[in-house]
Amino acid sequence: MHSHKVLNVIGTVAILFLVFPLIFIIITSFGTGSTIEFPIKGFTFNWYLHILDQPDMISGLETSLLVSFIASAFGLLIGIPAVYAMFRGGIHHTAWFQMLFLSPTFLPEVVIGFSLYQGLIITLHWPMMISLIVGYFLLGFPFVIRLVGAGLNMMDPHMEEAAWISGCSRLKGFFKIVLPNIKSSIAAAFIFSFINSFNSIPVTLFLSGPGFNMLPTSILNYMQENYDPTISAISVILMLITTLIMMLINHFMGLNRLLK
Amino acid sequence: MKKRMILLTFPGILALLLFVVFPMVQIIIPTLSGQGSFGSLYLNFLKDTYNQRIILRTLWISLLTTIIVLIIGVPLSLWIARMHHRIKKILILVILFPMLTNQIVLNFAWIILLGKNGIINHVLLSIHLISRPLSLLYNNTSIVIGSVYLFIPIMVVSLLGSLSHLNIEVEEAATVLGAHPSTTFFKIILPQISTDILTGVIWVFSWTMTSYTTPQLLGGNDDLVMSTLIYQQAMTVQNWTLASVISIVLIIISVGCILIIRSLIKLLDRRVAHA
Amino acid sequence: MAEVTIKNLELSYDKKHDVLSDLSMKVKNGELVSILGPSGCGKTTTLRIIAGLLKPDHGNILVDNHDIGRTPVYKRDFGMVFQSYALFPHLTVFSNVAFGLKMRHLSRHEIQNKVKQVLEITNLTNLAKRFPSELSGGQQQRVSLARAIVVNPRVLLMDEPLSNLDAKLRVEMREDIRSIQQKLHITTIFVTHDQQECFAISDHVAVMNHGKFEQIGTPQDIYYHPQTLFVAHFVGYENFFKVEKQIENNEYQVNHQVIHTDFDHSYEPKYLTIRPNEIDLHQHKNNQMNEFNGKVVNFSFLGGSYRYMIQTDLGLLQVDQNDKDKFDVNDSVYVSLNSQLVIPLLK
Amino acid sequence: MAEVTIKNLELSYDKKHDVLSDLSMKVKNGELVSILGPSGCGKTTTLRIIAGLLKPDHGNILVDNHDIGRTPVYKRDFGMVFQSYALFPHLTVFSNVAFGLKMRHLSRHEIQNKVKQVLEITNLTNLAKRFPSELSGGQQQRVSLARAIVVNPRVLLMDEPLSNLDAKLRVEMREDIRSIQQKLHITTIFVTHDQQECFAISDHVAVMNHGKFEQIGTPQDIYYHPQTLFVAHFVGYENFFKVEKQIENNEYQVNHQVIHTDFDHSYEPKYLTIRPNEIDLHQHKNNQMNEFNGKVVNFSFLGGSYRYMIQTDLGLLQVDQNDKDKFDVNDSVYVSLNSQLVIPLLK
Amino acid sequence: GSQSGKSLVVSTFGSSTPQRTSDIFNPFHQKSGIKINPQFSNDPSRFTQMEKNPDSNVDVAELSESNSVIGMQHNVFKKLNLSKIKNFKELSPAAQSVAKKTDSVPFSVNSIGIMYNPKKVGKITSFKQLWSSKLRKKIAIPTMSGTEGPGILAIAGDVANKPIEKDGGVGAFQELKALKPNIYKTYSEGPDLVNMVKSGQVDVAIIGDYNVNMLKQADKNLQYTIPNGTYANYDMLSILKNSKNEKNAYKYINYRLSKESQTKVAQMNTLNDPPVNSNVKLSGASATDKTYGMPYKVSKTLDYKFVNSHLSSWINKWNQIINQ
Ligand SMILES: Nc1ncnc2c1ncn2[C@@H]1O[C@H](COP(=O)(O)OP(=O)(O)OP(=O)(O)O)[C@@H](O)[C@H]1O
Ligand SMILES: Nc1ncnc2c1ncn2[C@@H]1O[C@H](COP(=O)(O)OP(=O)(O)OP(=O)(O)O)[C@@H](O)[C@H]1O
Ligand SMILES: [Mg+2]
Ligand SMILES: [Mg+2]
Repeated sequence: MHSHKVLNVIGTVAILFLVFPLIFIIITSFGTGSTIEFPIKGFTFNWYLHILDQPDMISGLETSLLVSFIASAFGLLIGIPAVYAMFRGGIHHTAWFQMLFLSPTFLPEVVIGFSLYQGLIITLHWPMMISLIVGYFLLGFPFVIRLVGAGLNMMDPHMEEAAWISGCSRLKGFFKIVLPNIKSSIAAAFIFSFINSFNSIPVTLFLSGPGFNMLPTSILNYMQENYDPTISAISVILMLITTLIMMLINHFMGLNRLLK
Repeated sequence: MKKRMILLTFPGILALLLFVVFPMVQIIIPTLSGQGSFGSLYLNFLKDTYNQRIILRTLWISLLTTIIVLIIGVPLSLWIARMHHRIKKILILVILFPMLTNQIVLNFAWIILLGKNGIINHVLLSIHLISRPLSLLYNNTSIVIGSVYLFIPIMVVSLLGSLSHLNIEVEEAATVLGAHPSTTFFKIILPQISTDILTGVIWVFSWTMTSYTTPQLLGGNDDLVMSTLIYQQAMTVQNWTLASVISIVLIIISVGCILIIRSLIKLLDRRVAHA
Repeated sequence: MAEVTIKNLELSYDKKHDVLSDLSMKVKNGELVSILGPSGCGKTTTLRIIAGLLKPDHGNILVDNHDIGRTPVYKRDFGMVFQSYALFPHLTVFSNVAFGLKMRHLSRHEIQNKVKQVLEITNLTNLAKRFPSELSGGQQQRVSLARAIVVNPRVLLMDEPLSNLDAKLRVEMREDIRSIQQKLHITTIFVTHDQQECFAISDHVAVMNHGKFEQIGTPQDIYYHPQTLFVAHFVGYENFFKVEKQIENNEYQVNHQVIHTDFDHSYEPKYLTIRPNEIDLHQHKNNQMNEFNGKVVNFSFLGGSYRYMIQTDLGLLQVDQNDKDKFDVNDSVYVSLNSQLVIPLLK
Repeated sequence: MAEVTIKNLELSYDKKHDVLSDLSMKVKNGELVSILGPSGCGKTTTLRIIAGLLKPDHGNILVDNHDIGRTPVYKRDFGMVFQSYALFPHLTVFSNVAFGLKMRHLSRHEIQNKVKQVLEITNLTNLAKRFPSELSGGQQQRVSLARAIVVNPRVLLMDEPLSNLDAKLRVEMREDIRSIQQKLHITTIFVTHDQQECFAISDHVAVMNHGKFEQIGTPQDIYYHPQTLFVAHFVGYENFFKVEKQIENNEYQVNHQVIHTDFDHSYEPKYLTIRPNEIDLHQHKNNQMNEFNGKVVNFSFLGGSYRYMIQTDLGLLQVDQNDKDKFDVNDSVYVSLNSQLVIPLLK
Repeated sequence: GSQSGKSLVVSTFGSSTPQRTSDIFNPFHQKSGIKINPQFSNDPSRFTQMEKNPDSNVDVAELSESNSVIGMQHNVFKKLNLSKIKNFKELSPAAQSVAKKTDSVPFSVNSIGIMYNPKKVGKITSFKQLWSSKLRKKIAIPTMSGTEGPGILAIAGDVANKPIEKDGGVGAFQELKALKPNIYKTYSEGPDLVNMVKSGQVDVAIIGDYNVNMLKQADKNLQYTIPNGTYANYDMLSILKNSKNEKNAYKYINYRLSKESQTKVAQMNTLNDPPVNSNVKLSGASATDKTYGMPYKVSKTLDYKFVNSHLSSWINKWNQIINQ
């Protein structure tokens, strides 16, 4: 009853639009041709097996997952207190804080990569891995500020007050009342900062060095001389990983509350 | 209380000063004094009519993308927000997939789909909607299609939370008062999420401005944009100073545009509020 | 300006427990009918179904004998005051009220005038430029009310529109609502839990309990002739006597005592009842009919009267007295029940 | 278990218009004081300041003579019922109520018992496992109430805790609140706009108007001896006569007529007033004191009584009568004002 | 740099990483006991890192000729002691002369060739044919900012008889302008080109050797030719200025230039890198379609010092003429 015909049409068309290339990629990953082609001529799982022959794609996948995870967690750790202070702390001039916190959005990723290389690695002699985590952190941080901020704004402020009066300190009230009510926003912020850093090529190009591979650059490297369905296959694997992560989140905090 | 609260922002402020402001200052400094007088690099860049065209093209593509994303993204978010839990779960997943799929792979998918012999032309031809294949690829159209595809999820994400939190009774009140669902949408729902729309717009606009992969792969020869220009200067010519100059120009332009959009929305908002 | 009929409504939120079961009622053209009932009995649910905001599992809503089940909400030309106000948070008080008029494409000038007039009635003129978040609870409620009545709807639905107002304002507002409703002849359904309010304002009252109407009638009917224990309790009867047996035509045995009554003895009452203020309380035995000895257990001030709890052979009685400080706890007293005021309940 | 003093509170939300101005009051140990006042007068604001949720621009809150201005909210050991309920949406009814007890580190067993007990009092036992979004308005309000009282706080603050309940439940609940409050001797401040509720439950009543206390006193004081026009109007006086001059010690000129009174003539009243139910209405001239001729303009049923509007030489009078159908519109009648019941107002 | 005497950090191209590991690093480790710690990534970003950060712990860099020359100009590398490279004498004379002019030594070579579909456009044997009006909108060429960019400009100059060394590319750009109607699109990524070829949008493409296999897999009908007058473009080895592992670095360079290693990586089924060691003999499929044998002998070299000094303005011009 709450949806409407026009909405149904736009929604369905938009979802089809979003799904269309994905289906295409999934189909091509099973093609027998030695380059990506559509429609496919035969059906094979070989390209999935072929991923196993690419050790740096596999190690890249592991490192990418780990580094993106650490960077996103770091973003939440720094972002959530800041957001709380901005929206619930009665601080003045929050617009300026927001401007600063959202500033990474305006930087081209090449510039983030290059400027961090100059600033952290050359000037401050920070290790490559730490700098990479910083770069990924910058890619995810605006998500934390925005999504968690929106979640907080939506929460009835009287609720927290009721907790204080019940004898809950501000800190405890934060964990017992605020956090459970914004956990879906936090989950969303985590997912998006994770994805955004996980996929970044330009930042990774500058901030990776001898000793470790990252998945996006491995894929890029692979494609320089190969254009076979392996890259479709790895994309499909990534979709499966997403599904898995979402199922985990669903299990622990209920996906229906996600983005709610 | 307020004083202690402000402490909570310090880690964030520190991080951004160290990771954004400090490195940016480092790359800006050489651009100011580079050969010749103060700021001459910027002037030279901006004076060139070819560069001006690139700037305009970049702006045009970003603006168009943002508008289309807005037109599709807002109803889509509302549609998803009002879905039953179970369907909503699946839809959120579908929204996430494009984001997690490698951008290069996605763009190649678009190349194949949009090509002269691609599926889209094929379908359009077979239903006789067109008589000759459309040239959808390697022009502004394909860049916009590719960007819209990438950024719809971003818009949905920035809206979905607030939309799910909207008090349904407020809309019901409007409906009972005789507002057609479309009126309710424009006069009641949109104004309540205007700040979230603004964020979505900021994100989509600035990311289209700065994104590199899509214009590089889907654009034609005459579709150079600022980010591809930055890449060219930085990676091929190794001219980091000029690349920095272009980046700074790009950043200033996108921040400027965002400020304009922001004040426009505010203006609109006030008119809605006091109408 | 329309006759509303609800027919056999049924609804359950969880497909297990019925919230509404077989609800029927008719509201005549231009009438004001109140739905009176305890918290959680399904009043809001009923109103939402009538407005079209909720689909019943079963049953119909007819307006002027046309089933409007398929008419979209926005075409029904109804007005509604929400229990939670549901104000438009992004609009000022003025624009909130003007909204419905704009939807009806009135001229700016007309809108200005009508809104001004309604804001005056609702005492909101000074707050016209504020946003809902800057109003007190009662002020918000008044905006919600103003917004619903300004459009002069075919049917006006109000969900406890006055619950957050003070007594004085409540009386003023209910009189305003009543006079507007009568002047414009708007068919109105009014949900409330306030007995007095409901009696003062309604043509008919429907008393609801657990998703059913227990009794529908004029205020006087409900007030003087409640038919069930529930309704009686709800409209202020406090003393209930379970009838053990009918001794003679007009005499009933209660707790081994006999109560004389005056009503038509063809009734077969399950209970007898009388209001606290209809029991006579005196210090000495008067040898009246229905007189019983008792002891004061407790008393409290109600504003204008005192309520005494008296332990008697009939059980614990509640008695209201206007006089101050007449009796004290533990005083021995006599109560007498006017046989004309004792009424029968059927269940 | 604590004495609360509020001293010279001042507050304005916008730095221009004072919402509270120079508000002072003392609530003794174990007392229940109601704040009674019209919508928007500043009741919620006052309560929030006492709770520590809002900083006043000026003034202090003392508990047992200690200024608690710097004590953080959570250390105050207060309880509060919010006007908007403010339930925790992610917790069940049970956990909502148990929350404060957990903060006080009670054993599981104790928590179970206490919560159970309170849920019973508030009629919520069956709903213990529901989430707030699955409750009706009144049910939510009861949860909010249960949550506040279960912890047995030093000071209990309640913001219209019963406004969404039906009359019957309201009476039950207010009696429960009163008896718990008295048994545990909890100092309580109770905000309401319901006169009767406030009188039934309070040791003292503070009547608030435009951010000031107009009168503080016992319920009887307020009811029988209102001192200002505002208070009188608020507690049910409807007939006001502006005193034109004092003719003799006990005689005052009103609208060119003379009214005889019985009160201490050292008062210098600005107005005289009498309740609608204290005016005698009869068909024929009785030649009593303060008798005036009039005409019935209008009448309505209030539940138990009828209110007549009578046009007289004194002006339009409101008169309540218990009898049904005694007079009709346009009947000529006589009213007489019992001189003992006419009271003076100072402003 | 890597302090341990038994390891070496090598920064190399990101393509075919499994083969690089199995066919270069592992055999080298077995032979010398030195473990390679590789950095795989694209040429420009690795070079930026080395250039901007003297403290990067890279010992040996494998880079394109263009970046190697910039590296020399910017003092990024150690001057090579050619006498420490035992295999140096086995290198082709052209490679030797490039090594002597720079701080780096070539280990492989690519050149520019033409991939075409003879069924659609007939046989192509010379660059000149690309200007034919029959090829309208049928050609894909790499962008100026890619590895082949300068070579294409030089070829255009040769076709116009106005060598770029003489007029700084003015005549060459004139000639490119004339080619423009035939250009369907400039491409920057190999897969992009594959898509164009597969979907039949182009029939002719100017490419570097390393894209041959990818294209031939995409369309069996394609033919590759390296016309006379093509330009060679070396991949070079350099030792970074701050390397503390010079001994191991020379061992690696020696290995990389050895006949054994060069033969191995020149095979079709591994890296398919054309050798610069003259003693390497290839046969069969591995000997064709690459800058080996005749094509290598007739290829010309570019002076990358000259190229690099003009590159910025050329890219500008290219943008304005071709990307227009
Ligand atoms: N969304 C829901 N899910 C499950 N049960 C619900 C829901 N909404 C209401 N209920 C239940 O349905 C019953 C009727 O609710 P309704 O809101 O109609 O009551 P009401 O008569 O308006 O009460 P009140 O006077 O307290 O507002 C209540 O017992 C309530 O708990
Ligand atoms: N956030 C705010 N900003 C500006 N004005 C406010 C704000 N909150 C309340 N007010 C104003 O302050 C006055 C007092 O408000 P308050 O909420 O204390 O009233 P109240 O006595 O509790 O009324 P009610 O019985 O209607 O709840 C009102 O006139 C209200 O409009
Ligand atoms: Mg309700
Ligand atoms: Mg209030």
